[in-house]
Amino acid sequence: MTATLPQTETQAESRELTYSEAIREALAEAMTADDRVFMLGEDVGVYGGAFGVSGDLVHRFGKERIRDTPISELGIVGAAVGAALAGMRPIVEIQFSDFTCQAMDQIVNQAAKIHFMLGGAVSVPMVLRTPLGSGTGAAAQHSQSLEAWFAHVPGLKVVMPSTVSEVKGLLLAAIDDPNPVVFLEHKLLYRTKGHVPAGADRVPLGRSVVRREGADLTIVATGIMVSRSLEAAARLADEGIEATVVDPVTLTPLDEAPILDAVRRTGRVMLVQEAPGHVGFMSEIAARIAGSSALYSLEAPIKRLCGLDAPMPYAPALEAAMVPQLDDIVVAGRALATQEA
Amino acid sequence: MTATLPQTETQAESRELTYSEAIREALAEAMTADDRVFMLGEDVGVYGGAFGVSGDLVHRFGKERIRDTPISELGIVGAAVGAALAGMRPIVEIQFSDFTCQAMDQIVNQAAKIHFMLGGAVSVPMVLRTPLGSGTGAAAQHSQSLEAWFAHVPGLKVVMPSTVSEVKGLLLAAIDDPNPVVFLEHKLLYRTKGHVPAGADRVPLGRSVVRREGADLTIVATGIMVSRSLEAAARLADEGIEATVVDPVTLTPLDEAPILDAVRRTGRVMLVQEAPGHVGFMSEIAARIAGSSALYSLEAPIKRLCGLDAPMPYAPALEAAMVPQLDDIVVAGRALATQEA
Amino acid sequence: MQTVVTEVQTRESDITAIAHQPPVQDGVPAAPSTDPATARAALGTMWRIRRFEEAVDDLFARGLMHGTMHLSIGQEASATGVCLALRERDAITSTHRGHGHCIAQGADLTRMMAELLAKETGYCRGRGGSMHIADVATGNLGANGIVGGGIPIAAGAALAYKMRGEDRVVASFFGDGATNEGAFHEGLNLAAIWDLPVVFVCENNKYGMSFSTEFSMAVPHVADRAAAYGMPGVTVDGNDLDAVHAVAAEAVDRARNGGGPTLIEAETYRWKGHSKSDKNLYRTREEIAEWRERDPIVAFETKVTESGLLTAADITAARDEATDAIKAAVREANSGTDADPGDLLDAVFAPVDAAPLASSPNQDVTR
Amino acid sequence: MQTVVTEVQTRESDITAIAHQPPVQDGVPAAPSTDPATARAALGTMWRIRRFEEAVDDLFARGLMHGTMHLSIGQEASATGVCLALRERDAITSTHRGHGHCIAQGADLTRMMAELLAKETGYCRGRGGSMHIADVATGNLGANGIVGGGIPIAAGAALAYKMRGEDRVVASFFGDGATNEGAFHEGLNLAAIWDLPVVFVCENNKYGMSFSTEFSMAVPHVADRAAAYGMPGVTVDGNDLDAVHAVAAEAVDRARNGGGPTLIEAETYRWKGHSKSDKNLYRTREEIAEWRERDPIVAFETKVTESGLLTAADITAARDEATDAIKAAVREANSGTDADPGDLLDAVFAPVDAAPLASSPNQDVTR
Ligand SMILES: Cc1ncc(C[n+]2csc(CCOP(=O)(O)OP(=O)(O)O)c2C)c(N)n1
Ligand SMILES: Cc1ncc(C[n+]2csc(CCOP(=O)(O)OP(=O)(O)O)c2C)c(N)n1
Ligand SMILES: [Mg+2]
Ligand SMILES: [Mg+2]
Repeated sequence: MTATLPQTETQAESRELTYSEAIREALAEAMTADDRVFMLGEDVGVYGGAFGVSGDLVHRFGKERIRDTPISELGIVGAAVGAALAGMRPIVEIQFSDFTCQAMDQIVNQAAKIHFMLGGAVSVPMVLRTPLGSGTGAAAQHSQSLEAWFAHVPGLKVVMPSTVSEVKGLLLAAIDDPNPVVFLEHKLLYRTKGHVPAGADRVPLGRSVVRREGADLTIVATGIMVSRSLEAAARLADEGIEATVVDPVTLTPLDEAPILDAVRRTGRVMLVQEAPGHVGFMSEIAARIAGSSALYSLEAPIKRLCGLDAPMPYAPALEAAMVPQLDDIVVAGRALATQEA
Repeated sequence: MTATLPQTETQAESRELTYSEAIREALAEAMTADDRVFMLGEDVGVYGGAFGVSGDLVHRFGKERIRDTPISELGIVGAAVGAALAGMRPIVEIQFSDFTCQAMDQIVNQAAKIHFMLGGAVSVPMVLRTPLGSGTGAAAQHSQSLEAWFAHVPGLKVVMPSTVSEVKGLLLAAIDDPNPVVFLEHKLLYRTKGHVPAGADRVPLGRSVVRREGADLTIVATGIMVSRSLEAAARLADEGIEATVVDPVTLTPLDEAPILDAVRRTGRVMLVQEAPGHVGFMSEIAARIAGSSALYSLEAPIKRLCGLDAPMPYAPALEAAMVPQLDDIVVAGRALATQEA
Repeated sequence: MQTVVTEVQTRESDITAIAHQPPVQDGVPAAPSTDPATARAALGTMWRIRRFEEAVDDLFARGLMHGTMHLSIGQEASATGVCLALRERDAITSTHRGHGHCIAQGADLTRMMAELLAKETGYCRGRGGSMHIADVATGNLGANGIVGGGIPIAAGAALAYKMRGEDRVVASFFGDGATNEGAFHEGLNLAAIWDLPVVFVCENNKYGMSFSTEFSMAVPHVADRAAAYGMPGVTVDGNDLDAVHAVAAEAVDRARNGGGPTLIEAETYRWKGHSKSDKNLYRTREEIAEWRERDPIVAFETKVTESGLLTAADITAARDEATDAIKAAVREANSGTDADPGDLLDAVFAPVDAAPLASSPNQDVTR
Repeated sequence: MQTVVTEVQTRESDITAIAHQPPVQDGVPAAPSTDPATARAALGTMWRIRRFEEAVDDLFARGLMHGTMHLSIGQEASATGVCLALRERDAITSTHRGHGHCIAQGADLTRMMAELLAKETGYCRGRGGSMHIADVATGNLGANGIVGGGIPIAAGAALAYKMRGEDRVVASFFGDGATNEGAFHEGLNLAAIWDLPVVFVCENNKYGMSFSTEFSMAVPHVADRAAAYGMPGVTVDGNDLDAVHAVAAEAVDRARNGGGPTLIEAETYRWKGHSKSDKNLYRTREEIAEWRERDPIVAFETKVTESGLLTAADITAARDEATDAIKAAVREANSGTDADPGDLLDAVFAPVDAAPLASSPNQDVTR
């Protein structure tokens, strides 16, 4: 594993932090260790970030390195690309992932392709951090989950950290990476708590994680749906249905083996994501399974449990109805596990 | 079927036209029949369009209705949204689909969502026409196939016309539609020829078309891959392998039944697209099959034959190696059809 | 589509009740402070905005409202002054901070409140909420959660009016922060080269979220940016209703008569934080206090009472009527049915078969 | 990453061979037409650009080259004049019409031609082609197929230099059409508010593809747009090498000394169509003929021979050397191996394990 920072501290030490704090710690450690690392984005300075992630970093690292920008997503992602080409390690925050739409040209036509287009002469080591997802009543222009778009773009690495304990190490690995990494943080995770190693241990990109083992059913879930699926799995276990839960973590490059293995062992699969189902990331997981010999292990059609194919509504009841909730996962899991083969 | 234009002429009359000419004819007929229809885009006027599609229309309909714009994709798509809200029927041309990246906010956050966000009080009847695909040596920023992105956005209809004979009727239907329609034209099709009905017959959106029937294998293909797959199927037929070829035509809303039916009949499936495979449109087709009872008919894993997960290179040999070619389809089809169940 | 048409018809009567434009004398519209009916109407509008947002603030604080909200308290004169300069059948595009624009255009307070309370009876059937609120019948093409999102849309609506030869105007509201977006540049350029009937109204409240205009741009005034588009740019005291109205009326008149767009910068201030999560770390208590002294409502009240145009009783009446109207709106809105998750999927696309478009009237989102 | 480092080292010697900057007297760089070495070098550069593109034109016409191409014939003085004002270790961003910029920065003609001929020996190993050509060792951050795409990238590179306290400057080339893109607005604004060492160079050749600047903007000059960013804007005869060099030198100097960015508009003309598919329907034969009369190379040659700085023999030598260099480049390039489809998938990501980044020197794309 490549490391920009020294890996001195032991993994033993760990503290309970929130997801936001863990991200902030990664940012601070990377900036302390490496002068090239800096952060830019709207209101990341004294405001502390729209979701409070940068917090007090501006007081610790100054306005140059925790750089407030005008409302110019295209411009600031472009500036990050340019800074990366000139030897820096920029981390750009886009306040809501919906606004990556403004910056798509720089993300997709520039950052993702420059290494390839220039025959490998340069690379674009930058991280684009942005919160996605619904659950805050922010409606259709502030609640999208666009991970499928990024995952479809060759040249971008795409990470969707679902746990507090890994988010720090994943972000450090993303900052190390010589390629552009899109780092997708779910809003509802920011305040969740977990144990975080004190050291600068990287969590390598590109590894799917089996979060739970069970013989009856495989659930593949991303982002906020990981903890929700684990909770559902616990409930199903009370009923005697044992589920394996796999979290891809990195969507591109995808580590498919743990998923296919789980399918082979369980024979039944449910794919859970918040984003609308049509041409979403879980379509790819289904395609990988159906495109491999794991197909022969399937005892039932692959169940996708996804967001509805609609924009995100404002009303709380509608917003909740749009995306898989705990009960939906339990009900669908039970149905799948008990379906006749 | 909704019709803006009178459907007087008989379907009998048809002439051989190119794909470009058929599109131009649809544009001209829609503008003749309905004052609200107009077209805007870069160089659509006296230049005749980057790919010559608008041709002489500016001389027939004037500069107001065939409106040259500055190089401002975001602005012109936004202007189309506004004009649509105010009662017009704009058709906006984006020179290369890669530049929709510049306009994504207006396409995705505005056009696609306004009808829903405003509780149905208004709709956004506009068509966004844009050429996609490789094959012209234009390299990574002028050769993308982004249909998967559009298909993933609730509120957009997405059409990928693959034949000269249907493109006119599909475009007329898209212009009729009260919703934003993304109309994706493959560059390599523009000069291909076919028979086009003289009348204003619509080809309804949302219908998959079975282009060929065969019992051994189902090929699902989009865009330029449809004709390539038909050619491959003809070659395979010479070897005694009979393929069904299904063309979804409209990616959203998707008409899945003809695809699932074909799979049930043939037991083997190959999905062919030009775009990179990872989280592409064909992933969705695979997921639909594996998520339905058609799964039980599968005699082999679903084969995806897609573009490589890389940016499009410039060198002709590399460009050709990036996307499925006729031989690739034949070879993969033969392997699939003869694979042990 | 049928819905829209019906909508326009039912709303017609209410809207004519709203005294919209001041009388025109010698081709110049009277200042609001010189015509009693206009002054009363304008004051009523400003109070309705203020009271509406105070109620929203309160409902949020008590956990009775969901999501997020952006209040324009302190900025009432710019919304009111600009919309007062518009005619019926003119349109606006609005922003995330859009309650004021919506009210100034004459929207129904109950349906607005119902929307924020996530009711089926709200303007957007609970699907939009505060950031997407719009009463299309009063020409509001929509609030917008995207900073700068409405600017090119305004140009497009104006293009439609111009192409059809209608003498209608679009006013496009946005903040100072929005002028740093590419959408601002592209939208203004299109309007300029096509001589479109748009008035671009920048409500410069000194901050885009936490970022001061001092740092976000390298020119003293947003209006200086008009030079890049060859259009007039004018800076006005956004807390002075008469002043806003005067520059808006001139710009609207020019737009209506083929003179093309104008960029107006109305200097104002938001008293409240950017949104609920704002800790106000980027500005001083003193600055806020100073601007609270420049309350646009108080300023106008002082002016019209000192001039003798309105009496103290008129002033009290305007305020009390607004207070009562908001109370009633909250009450009525609350009694509406909650938005229904049942048809989410049906609501994504407008139905193709519902009404053949050629035989329906133009979709036309104004009264 | 190792590749880059090696690259820089091997190229070093070649580059110092290129007479880059004119001598400085009393703090002011001499005009190219006053210093024989500079005049010779500049003329050589202009001829290399001209001959290179003529060769490309010919190769395309004969079907020996693939894809599309955008020629800058007629615009050689702006690329040459600006790059002449840069120092080693300064950088540029370039455009779809970028051969001239690349050559003016000192790129190797053979590797350029090899790229266009889709050879593994090309600057981009045949992956980029004309629209993405770049010699990073001479500070070229890349041609760009996206109109306006390089502008924010230039600001970002300049930010990096500024943050590291290096006195390096970025010149960002783009066309008149690009100034209508949001990227222009956002990139210039960032450079302005952060006082970045960038020189924005608009090569105004009167058309963005077919669309005349007369219609695409509502101001007479692109340079007028500088006013929106509080930066100096200057229009210069882009076919006058001395004039371009003078304004560029001043702007570069200001940028290097913390004075922030400048917008330069170099008025010029492309003799050829926009690309191969252009039928030139949007401009007149007369206009083209008129501008051909104003050939920037002829103008400079006339000036320096009339002043006696160079002899007719010098002039002929410069041209012939360029002709020979291009011929040699085509020949050598043709003998290179074709780009190899084998490693397409490996080439997408830079390898994570190849070299720990912390222990490698900064990626730094200039000589
Ligand atoms: C494209 C985009 N970027 C960022 C945001 C987040 N955001 C919402 S409002 C706002 C500040 C807007 O400032 P300004 O335009 O001055 O309007 P104000 O809030 O001051 O009324 C920001 C950054 C957004 N909604 N859209
Ligand atoms: C974002 C984007 N829009 C459109 C195009 C297509 N296109 C390529 S060059 C060009 C004209 C550019 O004009 P200008 O900036 O003046 O440069 P010039 O070609 O005149 O050198 C256009 C429209 C593009 N490449 N990128
Ligand atoms: Mg503001
Ligand atoms: Mg030009």
